[in-house]
Amino acid sequence: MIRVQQNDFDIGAEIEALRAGRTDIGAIVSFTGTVRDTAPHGGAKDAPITQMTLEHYPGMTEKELTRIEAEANERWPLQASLIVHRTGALKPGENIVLVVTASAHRHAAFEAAQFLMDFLKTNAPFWKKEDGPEGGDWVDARESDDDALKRWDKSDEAAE
Amino acid sequence: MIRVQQNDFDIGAEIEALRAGRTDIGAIVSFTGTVRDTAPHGGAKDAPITQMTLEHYPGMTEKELTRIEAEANERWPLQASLIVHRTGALKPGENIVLVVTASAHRHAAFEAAQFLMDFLKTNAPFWKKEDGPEGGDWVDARESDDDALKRWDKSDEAAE
Amino acid sequence: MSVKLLYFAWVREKAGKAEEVVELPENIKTVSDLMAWLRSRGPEYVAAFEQSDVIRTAVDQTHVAHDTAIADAREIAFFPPVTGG
Amino acid sequence: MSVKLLYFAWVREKAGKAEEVVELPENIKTVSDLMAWLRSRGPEYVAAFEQSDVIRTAVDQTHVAHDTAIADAREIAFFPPVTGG
Repeated sequence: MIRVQQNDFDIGAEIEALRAGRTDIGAIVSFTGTVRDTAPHGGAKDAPITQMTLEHYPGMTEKELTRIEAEANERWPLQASLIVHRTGALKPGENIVLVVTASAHRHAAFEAAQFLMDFLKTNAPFWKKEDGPEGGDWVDARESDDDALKRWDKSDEAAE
Repeated sequence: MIRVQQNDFDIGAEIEALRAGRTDIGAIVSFTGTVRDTAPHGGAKDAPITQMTLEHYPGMTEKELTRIEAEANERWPLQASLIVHRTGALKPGENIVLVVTASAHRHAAFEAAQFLMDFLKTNAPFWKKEDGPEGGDWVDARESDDDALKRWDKSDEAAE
Repeated sequence: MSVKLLYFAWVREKAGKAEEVVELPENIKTVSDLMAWLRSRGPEYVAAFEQSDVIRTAVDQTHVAHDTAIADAREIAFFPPVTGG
Repeated sequence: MSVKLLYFAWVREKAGKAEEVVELPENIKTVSDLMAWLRSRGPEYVAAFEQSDVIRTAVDQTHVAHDTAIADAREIAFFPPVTGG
């Protein structure tokens, strides 16, 4: 399941909804991305941020998240999965994104959650703008995020 | 922080307690292990289970969990971490273990959570007995859990 | 051909608009052609599409490379590398 | 030397007790010696320590190998490979 929303999400409630009444799940992994109060602005310096604004491409966002989630479910035996991403203005400490995966086994749940985050970071059409005392800056994409994708190349995939 | 308890835990409340008032966290990973309604009993056959009983070694358990948590905090820059493990009789669908890690960056949070689970599985003195229609069986340790440890050998450790 | 163009993040800010509908000349075959044509339309487009190699494109909500043909496209979006999550 | 022995999981079930305090003979130097001596104490210990290579040991709450010296140990625990998590 995927959702794009302005409102906050409740991590505990989302996990409970996913697992409710099920006894075939052995492992549940959640990843929550949150707004930090400082950010590296295209270099070594850490700048304080007072607010982050998340812009996205309505329509394509949902399409990409659905595609990424389907791909994860094809690669790992998941009993359930969830992606929730917020948009709009967010303060430091607030939630940005939630990914939850449930599987019979822990390695599948962990790997699928990491895969979802790596693909979301590089494919889902969201853009962050950070506002600080000296104005706003669009966040630069990070090479490390592109690098993180490489481990999911089909040829490298470890047997589960 | 580590805790061994008979009572259930509330995943959402545990995560909230860990992050409350903090704006330096960028990534929170949680792993929840739950009781499945079937279990492979030393082979290919899946047997139905009606209850699981967790025995442990009071004193040593806390010592091992503390040691494992300290090791994770030494290896990754974590802002917070938590291990909660239940003991006693548990029904299918119930929680067994919770691991939470918080870091500025997602790779550290993901890796530390996996490390905690891999070490807990092979070092913390807990033993599971599964009760089914045909009686009780102590769960056999799995070679795959020993194998999972190997990727954390210091020499193989990937740069963060 | 009439096509809807969408701009996001700093591409939007530099272009000074979030979307527009344009009539594409016949000779515009690929995403690269389209960016070159847009740059010819005014200084705001020059600013927006100056770093064209950095700009990402989606045709009908699917990521595409710059040499992709845009025949039959209904919606073409230009944006910086994504930074969600 | 007086030492507290603890048994867990199927080792406990087979030994028929969770713990006991024993006086160790002088010639018991290692964990292996101790397991051999326990097997000499009765059929329940034979059953518990039959698969001695599978049994794990902790001396004073720290995992140890079977060839570890147990001098000065106050608490020695025997158990199957752990299966928590």
